[in-house]
Amino acid sequence: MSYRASIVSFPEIKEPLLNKRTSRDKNKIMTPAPFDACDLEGLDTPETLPEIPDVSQVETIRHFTRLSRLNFGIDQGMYPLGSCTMKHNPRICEEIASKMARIHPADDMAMSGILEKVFELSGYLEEICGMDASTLWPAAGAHGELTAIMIIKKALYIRGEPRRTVLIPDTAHGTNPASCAVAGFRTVNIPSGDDGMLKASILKEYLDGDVAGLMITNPNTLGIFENEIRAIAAMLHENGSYLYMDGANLNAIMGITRPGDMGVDIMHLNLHKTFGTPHGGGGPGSGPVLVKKGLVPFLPLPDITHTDNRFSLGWNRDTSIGMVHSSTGNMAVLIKALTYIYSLGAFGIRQAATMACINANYLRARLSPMFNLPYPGATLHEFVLSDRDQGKNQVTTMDMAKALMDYGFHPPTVYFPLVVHGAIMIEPTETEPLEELERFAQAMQAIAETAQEHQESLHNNPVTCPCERVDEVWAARNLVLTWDME
Amino acid sequence: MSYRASIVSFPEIKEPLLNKRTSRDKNKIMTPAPFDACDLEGLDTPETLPEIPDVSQVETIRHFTRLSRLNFGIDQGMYPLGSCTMKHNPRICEEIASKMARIHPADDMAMSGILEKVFELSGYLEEICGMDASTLWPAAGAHGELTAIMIIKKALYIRGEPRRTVLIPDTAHGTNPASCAVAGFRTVNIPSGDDGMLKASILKEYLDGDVAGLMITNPNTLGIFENEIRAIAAMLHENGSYLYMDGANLNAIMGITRPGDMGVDIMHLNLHKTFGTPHGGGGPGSGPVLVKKGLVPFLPLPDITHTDNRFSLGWNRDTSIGMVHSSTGNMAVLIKALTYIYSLGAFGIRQAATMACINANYLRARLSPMFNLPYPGATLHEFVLSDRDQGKNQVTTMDMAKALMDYGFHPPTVYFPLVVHGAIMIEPTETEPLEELERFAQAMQAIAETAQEHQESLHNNPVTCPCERVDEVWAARNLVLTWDME
Amino acid sequence: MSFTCETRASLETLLNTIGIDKKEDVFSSIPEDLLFKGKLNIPEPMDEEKIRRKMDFPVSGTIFAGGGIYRHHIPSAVDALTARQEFFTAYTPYQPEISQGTLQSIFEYQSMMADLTGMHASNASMYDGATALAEAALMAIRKKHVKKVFVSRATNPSYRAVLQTYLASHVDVAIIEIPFDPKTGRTDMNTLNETIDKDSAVFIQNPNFFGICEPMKEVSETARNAGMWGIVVNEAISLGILEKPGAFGPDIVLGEAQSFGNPVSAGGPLLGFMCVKKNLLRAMPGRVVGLSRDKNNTQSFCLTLATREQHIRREKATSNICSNQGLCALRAAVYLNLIGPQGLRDTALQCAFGARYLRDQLMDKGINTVFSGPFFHEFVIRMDTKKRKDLIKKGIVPGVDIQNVYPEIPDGLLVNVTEMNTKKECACLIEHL
Amino acid sequence: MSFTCETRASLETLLNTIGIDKKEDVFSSIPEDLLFKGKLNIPEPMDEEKIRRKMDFPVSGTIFAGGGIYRHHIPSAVDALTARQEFFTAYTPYQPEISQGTLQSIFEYQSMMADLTGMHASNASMYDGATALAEAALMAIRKKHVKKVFVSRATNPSYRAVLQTYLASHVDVAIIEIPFDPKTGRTDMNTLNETIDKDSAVFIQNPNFFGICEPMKEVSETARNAGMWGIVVNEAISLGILEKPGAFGPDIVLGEAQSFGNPVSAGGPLLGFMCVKKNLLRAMPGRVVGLSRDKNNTQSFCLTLATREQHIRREKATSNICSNQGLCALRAAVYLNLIGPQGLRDTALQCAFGARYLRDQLMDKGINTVFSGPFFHEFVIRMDTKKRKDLIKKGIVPGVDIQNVYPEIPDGLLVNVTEMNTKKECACLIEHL
Ligand SMILES: Cc1ncc(COP(=O)(O)O)c(C=O)c1O
Ligand SMILES: Cc1ncc(COP(=O)(O)O)c(C=O)c1O
Repeated sequence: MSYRASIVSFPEIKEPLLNKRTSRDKNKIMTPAPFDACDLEGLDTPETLPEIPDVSQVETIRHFTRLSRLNFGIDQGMYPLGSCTMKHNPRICEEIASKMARIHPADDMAMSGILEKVFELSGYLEEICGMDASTLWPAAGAHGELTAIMIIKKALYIRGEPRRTVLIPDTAHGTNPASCAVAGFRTVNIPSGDDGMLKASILKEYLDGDVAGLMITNPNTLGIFENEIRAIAAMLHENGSYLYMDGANLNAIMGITRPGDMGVDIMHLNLHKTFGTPHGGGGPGSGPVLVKKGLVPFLPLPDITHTDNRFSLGWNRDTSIGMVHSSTGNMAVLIKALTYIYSLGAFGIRQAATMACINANYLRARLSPMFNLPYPGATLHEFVLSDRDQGKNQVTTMDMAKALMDYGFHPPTVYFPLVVHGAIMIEPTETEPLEELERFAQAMQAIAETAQEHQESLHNNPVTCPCERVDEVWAARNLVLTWDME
Repeated sequence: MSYRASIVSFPEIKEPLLNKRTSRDKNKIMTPAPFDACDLEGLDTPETLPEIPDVSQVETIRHFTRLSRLNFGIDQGMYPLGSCTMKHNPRICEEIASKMARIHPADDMAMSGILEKVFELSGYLEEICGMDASTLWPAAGAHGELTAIMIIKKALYIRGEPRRTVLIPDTAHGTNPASCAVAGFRTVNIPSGDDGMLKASILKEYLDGDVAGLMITNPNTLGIFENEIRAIAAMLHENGSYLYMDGANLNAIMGITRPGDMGVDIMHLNLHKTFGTPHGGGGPGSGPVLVKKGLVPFLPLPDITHTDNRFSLGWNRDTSIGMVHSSTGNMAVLIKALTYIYSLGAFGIRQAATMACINANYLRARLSPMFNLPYPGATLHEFVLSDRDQGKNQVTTMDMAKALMDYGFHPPTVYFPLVVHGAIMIEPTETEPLEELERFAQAMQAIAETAQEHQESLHNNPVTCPCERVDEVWAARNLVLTWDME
Repeated sequence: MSFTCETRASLETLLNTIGIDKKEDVFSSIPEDLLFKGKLNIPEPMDEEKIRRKMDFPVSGTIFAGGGIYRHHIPSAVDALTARQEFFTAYTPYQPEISQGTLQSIFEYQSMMADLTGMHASNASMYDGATALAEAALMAIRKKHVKKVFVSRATNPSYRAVLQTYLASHVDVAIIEIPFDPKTGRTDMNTLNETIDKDSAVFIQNPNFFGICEPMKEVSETARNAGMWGIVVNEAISLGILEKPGAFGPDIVLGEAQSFGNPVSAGGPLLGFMCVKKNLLRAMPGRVVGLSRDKNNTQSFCLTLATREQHIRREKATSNICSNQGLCALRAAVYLNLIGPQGLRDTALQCAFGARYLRDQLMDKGINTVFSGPFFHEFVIRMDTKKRKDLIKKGIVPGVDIQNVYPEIPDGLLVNVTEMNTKKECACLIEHL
Repeated sequence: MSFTCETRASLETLLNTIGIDKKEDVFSSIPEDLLFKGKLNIPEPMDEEKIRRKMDFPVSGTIFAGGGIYRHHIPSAVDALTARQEFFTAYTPYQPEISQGTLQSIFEYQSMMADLTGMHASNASMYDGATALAEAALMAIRKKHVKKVFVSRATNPSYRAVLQTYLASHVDVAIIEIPFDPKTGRTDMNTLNETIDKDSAVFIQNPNFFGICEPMKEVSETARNAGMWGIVVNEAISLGILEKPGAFGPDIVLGEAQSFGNPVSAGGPLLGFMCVKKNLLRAMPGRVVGLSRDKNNTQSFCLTLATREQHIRREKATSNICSNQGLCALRAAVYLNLIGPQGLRDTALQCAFGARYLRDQLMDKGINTVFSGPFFHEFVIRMDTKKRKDLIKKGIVPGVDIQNVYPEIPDGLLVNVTEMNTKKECACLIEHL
């Protein structure tokens, strides 16, 4: 296969579980011992040692180093996970965030400096989104959604209109309905139009006095800009409902168009997407919520207040929904996002969105001759292919995703959004050079060709990875979730 | 092959040379620009840009990340390079050394603190070696050797006896004779006894009025302790010659026995071996030189002086050999070595030597049934096998070294020392757990068995690496040393 | 500085291939009147050195503050390992074949958390201890249909606040605070005995927010009558020295594990954890990694029980959580292995010794602890705001001010000592009092 | 804390397999009377937190010192990439099949250094600029049998000192200093014209130690009559703005490249480099990486020209160097790619602009430069020791004191400005003068 030319291997050691290496007193760490032993007065402390592996420092370091080498990160190659905005994570952000490691939240003096910075960040986010105020504490996108939906709920409650329904387009991310459910709303699924857009005309049919709001994603998960959004907003507002925007896809439009100007009342951002902070293999992220003036009174506690250049947390917001986090969210992630904004500046923000969309459209132009593009309208930062054509040869999206691994890529997002059969959702981001886009296009082309000629071989990928396809059904059936269950 | 069970692969991208990615203005870095442009008055500055690649940050990061993944480091597995003491490199040492990054040598206040620390280090090294004084500036072992040999030369010169010969055992490292040559000495090779030790009786024949000194390595490169060293020292001293010890193998004996007590007059250490500082893919290392009182006046400039807790560099040593480095050597490496000593303490130093020797002797016991051990006497931290037995089946040391790669090991040192045919020089160090030693023993056993049964296959290893055996002859013949020569 | 890669030449190729004339045309699907024509009020791009100068954060030298976020020793190797790009730049391990590193380490994290708490299983992490508590209560509502959620007033006040927020929509569920004994600082279980039934969930924090260890045996005797009961751990280091919470028979043990290898970092990221008994496995929120195998029977790992989650179940999911605190869990896993069983115990002991050392010094100065119950490494004293602020100005943070959250403890200050403090620091605090 | 891994159980296996009873028996081959019976006078083992407290190094805030070691911006990614264990824990890449990472990056370093200097090839690194100069002189002696080594007195004094040390054994070779013009600060080539012949080697530093740019065309016209001539670069950043040294036809260009991505770090590690014309390739000291291929014709890299080196040639090697400054060369390679052609030029320009900015401010204060020649980013003024020490006490390092090494310039202070300084720092210096 052609990928042999550019893909090589290296001997990697497959690690056993660390409990397999444990042996009494192998660990020779010296932990700090500044104090002398004394009587613990009534504290019940069994003599047994806590049950964690007893291994040497060398083994721990080798274990996690070896494991890391079985992982794919952005620095290895393109990671075109649609909806996830896997862009380059600048190292300066990590460096700066590490400087705050030893600041305790009770250290008022040090915290003043940090709060000043994150307050500055919230101003920039509001400016980029055209919103009036924000809270930075939600720890991820879904947490932001939940916070936002609670704000809507509270606003309606205070208004004396406890509506119970939230409308959600069929292209929405799973967290949207789930967040509504947690907040005690009932959700109603709205079909998109044939062109993949939400239609004011369709929406109209769903509006009634129980509709608290609509959760829209713009551009939506097909990468399409919702061009009726202003009409939709007006229609909602007339109905006394709120327009919520899932800002996970802001990378397509930042600096280009502003949700606030579209009529959005409330929205969340994913800093770990748009603002270049790392995904950390699953988190921590950060999901600030931004609101228009009318919703400010309901933002969570605390807010940030300042007098004479001293910044501190404020607790006086009577109608707040309350606290959503035990502290103030993922502070280090916030500082990384601010560092990212400092790096880019206004011009860089716009440039990022522009190149994100150009890179995506380049790939779309390169791939659409070989793959079915179910929604042929204009797209921005991502686009969604289907496996219709390859499916005819019994080659599925899953097959193609796994084959991409053997070419040194992380696969795109697959089987989402649900409106596309065997969806392949591709978001290259602005930080890919043309050469890497082209390497991807050629890999996809080779896969498309293989799907026609040697389709059986595609059922066997990946072949260069630490394991072949993992049996997820076996895992769910056997449920071995700890080494004790093994 | 059995290694398939524990060795897996991961798709790695083979990088082109970075000049292949260059394209005008791809690099979008902002460099600091605190000053306004002004006239450069007579400074000749051509308009052309300097000739280095113009690539994006993402590409640079991917390039070196991908390259790194084609490298084997200590954290991947055992690295039993004899004579190189590839022990674990504690991360705390890196962390501490990074704190001094911004100290300029002209910053007297800051330097006082650093010099205080390295002065403290020199005291510990002297204590461990039983020597009276030291210089920390040599940048590597060979640099230390050269410095030491120059000290001997100067001492003899001042004594009015400009002797010209240095005696070197046949087991010595190549830098020993090379350093003597640079310092203008003639070297004479002395054969070891049949048991691999230097014999006073043999040495005697080589002693005459022109002998400046003897360079001994103890334990020597066969891992054998030179048990006649005291007699040898006495004999040399009687002859008016100096006993120099190459301390590269100090890891075997630190805390156990002291060169100073053996009669050694001058020696060097390899901090990047014994004291756990990383080898850096070739450097920087550090090669302090330690001397007995009589040689102190000849130590290089500068020394470290202190008054009232202020430490600074001293330049008043009239008979010094002069400077050997433009600054004060590899300061960050010195701070790492001190951090290492702080971690271990006196007990840990002794423990390290003990376990280094025990680990080596375990492997020796495990491997000697399958491989020829040409010098069967007691060994300490390393031992040397030969390929005599496998050679009968046309399997060479090189074949076995390359096969070890496919088992996830760095090969041992090969074809050194020269006194052993097809030498395989194994030094596991103290930081290997029994499990990893055993994994190595089993790999060696499998190789020994393959050498008997399927010897042809051994000519093809490695098969899991980014390339098969590299043609070093082609490289030397074609001499492509830059991308412009390509 | 921009992180894009285009050049004049590549841009031409890009635009030509797309079939547009200029960059801006890529936005032609956005209605003209929505295009933002202004200039964002954001500073000019900065070079790294300027950012370094701008982002310099001085830290107080001497800190005795905990209150749910604890300063502990973090071995240097934790940073080094988790800074490997393979870990920190990766996404959620949905594609197991190229994510075994993340998956196996999370599986190990789950295993260690389960072992440490004495429970059957753990999820892959929660946002923080507070949301873990809130989600546990939602679980009790969903799974056991409880109508009352009892929570000790000696539970971290911000946990209770978040619980309140999350349960706001459940108008039919009451949150009931269990009072604490103003003398001992322990939760007053007596008031509970009568009211607890299968319709209630009970959550007890141990050690509680005042640092006091609850009489867990007694607690469990009452709590086990509830439909679901849980133990909240807001200082994971206590697991190194106390009886495993699982030994008292709770359905769930949850809380905060920031103390395991994660810095205090101005308050976040934190690391919520949730461990459950087997029968609650399928009701847990969040991601879970399970052991699996590939078709050659090679041991491998993958996300499992996905059918509980939002991306499959949408509005019927057990929670809305998607991104969690993965890297923090990895840090915890690395930390626990580096520190080992003896190290973890010794660390916990040092905390306890240190707290007693400082307590004694304070007593010599005439400052007494407010509560008499046995404490772990934290205790409440009284100090007025002015004094506290004065100390902070001198670079000493004497504790966490709790008088606003506990008006019944005027001038209450929660003082914490860990292995990061020294006797010299204690002396320094005492001297400046 | 010890980094060994033995346990009671494993130790038993180890000792049994070896066939000894107790650990100490492994040393039975050491004569009894040589065994050290005392206790080493070394502090008790320390935990990492204690070490962190002990090893804290305050740095002065404002620095105008260079003199061969320069503060430059280091992009954050340099540290991140070179901190990958695959690079920094590895040994010399003698086994190419598992060292392609080190090998290719050193090959790229060599390529960039050759391109930047305008020479044919570069070695893989030297200890520092001074030893590079000394080794170059030894090369001239070895290869061209020169008897006189001319070196400008405006060359970094420590380079000249090291040269002296290395050449001490060559009693038949004279080191001759070329004086500098006390007005311009340039090397006075006039004195040379007559004496230079094929028996001599000539080394000229540009910009010289005073920061002054030498008239390289004129220099080359004289120097090319030597048996070998070389250009010394002690500030690699100058390559971003000046004519390539190779353009003047030297046989060798050598010096210090610490400025490329390596911190000043209290003076080391530094990064010596050596670039040569083709005909000197085989005479070079040190390691060299070459392009190669494997048997499938896959492009790969390996160390080459090993037959010059000590491990093969022993006393006949071109040098005794073995370990070099590999990781520093990697840092340089990473730095150069991160900073790019425009960034390197802009950095050099900023240095030149900044130096002129400060020079003007000093002139306004009545402090003039000692020399009139055109300078890059460093110049000499006069300041007495007391004043300098006062400034240092205030956290301002105004430059490098050169009066001891140049007694002919009493109170000489070498002042350097780089892109790391700011106008505010300049104002701060001026204000405290
Ligand atoms: C469109 C959209 N909304 C919301 C989310 C949820 O964000 P998080 O994972 O940060 O909770 C995602 C994450 O993938 C998303 O793609
Ligand atoms: C015995 C011995 N002596 C000297 C040296 C030279 O040390 P360095 O590489 O630090 O110059 C070595 C290095 O391998 C060695 O093994």
